[in-house]
Amino acid sequence: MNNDSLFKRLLSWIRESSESFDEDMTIQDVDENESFGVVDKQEHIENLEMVRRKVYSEKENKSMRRMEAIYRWFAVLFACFFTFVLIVTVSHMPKTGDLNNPANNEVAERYIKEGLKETGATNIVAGMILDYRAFDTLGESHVLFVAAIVVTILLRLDKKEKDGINTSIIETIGEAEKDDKIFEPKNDTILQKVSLIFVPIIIIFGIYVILNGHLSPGGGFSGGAIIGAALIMYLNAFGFEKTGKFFNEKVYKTVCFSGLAFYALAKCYAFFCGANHLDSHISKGIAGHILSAGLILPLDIAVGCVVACTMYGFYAMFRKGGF
Amino acid sequence: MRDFVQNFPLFSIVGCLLSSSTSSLLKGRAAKWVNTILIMCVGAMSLCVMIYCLKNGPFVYIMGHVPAPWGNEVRGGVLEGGMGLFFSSIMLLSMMGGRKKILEEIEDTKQNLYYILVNLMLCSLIALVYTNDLFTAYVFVEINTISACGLIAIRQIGRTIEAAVRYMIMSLLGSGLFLVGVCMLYDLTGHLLMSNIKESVALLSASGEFREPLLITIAFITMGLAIKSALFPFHAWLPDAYGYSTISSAAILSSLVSKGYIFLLIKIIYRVIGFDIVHDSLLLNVVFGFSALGIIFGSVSAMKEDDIRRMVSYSSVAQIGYIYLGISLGTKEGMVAAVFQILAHAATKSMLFISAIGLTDASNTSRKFTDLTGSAYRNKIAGMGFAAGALSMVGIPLFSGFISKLLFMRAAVNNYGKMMPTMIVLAISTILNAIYFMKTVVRIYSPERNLYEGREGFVKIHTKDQVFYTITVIIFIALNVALGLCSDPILDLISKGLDMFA
Amino acid sequence: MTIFQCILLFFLLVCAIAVSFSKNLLNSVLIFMSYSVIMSIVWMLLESPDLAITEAAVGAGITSVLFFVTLNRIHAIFKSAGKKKEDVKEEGNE
Amino acid sequence: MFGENLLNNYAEAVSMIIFAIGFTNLLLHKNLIKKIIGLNIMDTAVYLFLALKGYIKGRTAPIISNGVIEADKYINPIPSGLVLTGIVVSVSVTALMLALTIRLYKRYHTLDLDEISFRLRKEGR
Repeated sequence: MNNDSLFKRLLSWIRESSESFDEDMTIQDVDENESFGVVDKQEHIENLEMVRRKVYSEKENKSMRRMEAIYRWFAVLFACFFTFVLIVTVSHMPKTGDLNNPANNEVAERYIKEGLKETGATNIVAGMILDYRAFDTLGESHVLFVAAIVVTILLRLDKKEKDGINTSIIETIGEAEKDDKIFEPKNDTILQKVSLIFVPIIIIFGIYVILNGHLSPGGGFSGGAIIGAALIMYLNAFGFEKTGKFFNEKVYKTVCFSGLAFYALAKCYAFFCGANHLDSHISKGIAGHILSAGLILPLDIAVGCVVACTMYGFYAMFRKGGF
Repeated sequence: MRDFVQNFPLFSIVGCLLSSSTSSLLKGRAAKWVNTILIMCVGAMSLCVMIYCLKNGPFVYIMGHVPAPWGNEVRGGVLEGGMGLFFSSIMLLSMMGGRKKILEEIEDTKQNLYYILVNLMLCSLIALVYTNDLFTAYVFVEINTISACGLIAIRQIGRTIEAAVRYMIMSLLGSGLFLVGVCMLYDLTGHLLMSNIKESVALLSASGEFREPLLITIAFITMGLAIKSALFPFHAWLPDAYGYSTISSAAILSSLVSKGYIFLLIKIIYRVIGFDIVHDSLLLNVVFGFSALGIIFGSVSAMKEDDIRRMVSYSSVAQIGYIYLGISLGTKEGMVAAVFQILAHAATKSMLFISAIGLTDASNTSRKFTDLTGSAYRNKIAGMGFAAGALSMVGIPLFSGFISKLLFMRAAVNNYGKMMPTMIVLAISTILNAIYFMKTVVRIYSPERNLYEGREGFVKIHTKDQVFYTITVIIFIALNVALGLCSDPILDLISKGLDMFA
Repeated sequence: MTIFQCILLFFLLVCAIAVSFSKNLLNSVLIFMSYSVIMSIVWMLLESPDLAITEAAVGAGITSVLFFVTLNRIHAIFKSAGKKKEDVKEEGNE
Repeated sequence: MFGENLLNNYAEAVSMIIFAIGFTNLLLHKNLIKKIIGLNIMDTAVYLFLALKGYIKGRTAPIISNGVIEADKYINPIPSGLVLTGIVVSVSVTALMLALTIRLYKRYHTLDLDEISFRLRKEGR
């Protein structure tokens, strides 16, 4: 949109402004194909500095500054207009916290009245997202899964060493190790002691949150996130060697697969029975007990495992591209 | 105990999810076969659903033990089944056509991840087609967006990463607007299920209560879906994303992803807001203006390109403009034309991409027109495919593009306000299409000179080296001609399905 | 209770604006972290504890950790990435 | 112009302002990290809006304590469920965008999209 058009005009200006350094950069670009990562970074950054000094410096080009100013003003105006529209919309909306809003209709009423009987969960929200509207939640867990897959595609490093010039932007494992060593804590004693004390507590709290998902606030996702945070803390304290002993890629894959497959199969069975008016032989149990609410507890556990592994996996991928 | 066919939507969705989580453990080849079998099964099930609905009408399938307003539900109809069948067949063809490229351009340790993404993409498309619940639609739209981003970025050169970032930013804006629209709609009506929302929206518009919020909500939802499906001002990410990703991804993205969003938009117009409320609203005129601009702009910038794949990508900006034009005419004929254009464009555009890659392979993988001279002689089948696609795009009779243009004309006649501009836009864009596509066809068919003899890479590719590819292109051409020749039963199906929608 | 809620909402606004005006990437991530914490308190006041605990675990926990490790990878935090530090700082500054 | 509920819906107004701020960040900032933060702010604002919609004055969280089931004791549970689903979506999208940022930085050593596209056009690939 205006971003693009502005950019085109900018570009046309830039072209003639930066003829002088165009040559040397283009030569360099031609001889190493489709990759800057291969050339020496220092020299590359100098080139970059030159580009930025020529192109992005205020005093060297007037028109660009004018462009920037216009752009900013347009931005501010657009933001104000958008906010105004939104506020006008909200001012026509039903009252907050009012009892007879359209949102408080028979749907919510049935969730509250019949929820305990039909799902066996004391926490109505958990019962709702895992039993009434379980289709959304099934999709949601797979959103997390597909995000993990894309992060793996982007960041997992499978090359041991560069093979020639045509390795594109993909760096090698060795480089990543070197890059990661800079930020590796040098066996920080305080961190290690503190995490020795805290990690078990955090993990136990996470397990509690998962197991009580149908009785009290929380549930699979939040508990899994807590456990993942504890694992990340342990990793930061003790480094990859120690965590690699009990958590490698194989474990990650297996847990994710089993959790998601169990989730999908269980929900498929439940949907099938429900739609065909069969009796799914899943007992609701006694309300308020830990072993109750039919499928909700196992599903919470599965989601929790998947989320914990995924969070730790995210961190490991970001940190050095692999476990 | 209901008929067994009614379980097929559930089975196809859960099957996609299961196969995707299974493929994360498999090797590349195994994942490939799982993917192929899955797509075939989904297509077969959708066909069964379509036939079933033709016999005894649409059905509603409860997802869970409790009926609709409380639980989720999916809804099967003729149009849903047909769309599922069409999407899966196009996806299968695109995967077959680009198989060799996938092996070349993706690291072999990440092959299975590619097939996982394709499975999830198919799952989200099927769910968007079948779902009857707005929030479920939002969740699966997100799955669709993320897997599309993965499909773009899996070929890791700088261009694709940059294109993926642009794509993500644009479509996240779109999802944000869509989500806020859904939330406001929930607040105004108190429902998330499409049919219930329609009832309460009818009540509201009758009583004149909440008029401004309702209008702005509809505007947000439309704008979000338009951004996600690259309507004209929001197409900045499109040429890089389509032009540099691996070819199966390009075909799938251009022919299926945006179409999924547009189909969701049509569904929302019919099933959530109600056609009679939309068709005289000011919103459609805005959409009309944008789509008309998009048609012209896409064609012009496609003319300026000298890179074959970017040219094809820009022409799909124009085609998406056509679809929105049909929607914004606000008549039933316009809707039918839009749906038919979805089918025609999906078939044609994926064929163009697949055959373009054949041409570039025959000319040292360079996509510049100067190198493509006479490449149709070096790779005969690809040349045939590209020529057929170009003719269809220009709108020569006996191809599918002709029928869709005819339908647009016919629909525009019934709409007095927009008849003249529609005619003008269609005429201009047809001329521009003819110019740039015919230019390309003439170039690839201009007789081979000897200057390529010595240079390596400009090789003759024989049919027996690319059996899969040949079969794919032939099927594509057959599909296109079928859409062009026997269009009447298809149009009949479409109008039946649209009636079942309402 | 409403007074408290108003104060919290005001803080939310301040954080949201400060993120886009802060000069340094690290600062903006930290401000975003506090934004998430305030948001979880607001949800606590709105009687939805599930959201509060999830937001506190995710928004203030995992997301910020991911932001920090990203800043590490793009050398926006530490001196130890010496040569690349300046230009990233500069981008932080615009 | 303005409806009658503006003073009553001040919280929604705030959430919508935050949404607009995040939207503008995502649209107009050059720096990718700030774009991502803007995206997060936008999503959270929508969730705040939803949670406000579920709230009912003088009622408690929908967790049945010692078996008392009265419909007029608990707030509307639906928005909480939707927001729970949405938070997962937004955290996955955030992780994905951050991964893209890292890749982009490794390739171009900058976080500025305009500059990257400028260089891309100069490279010609």
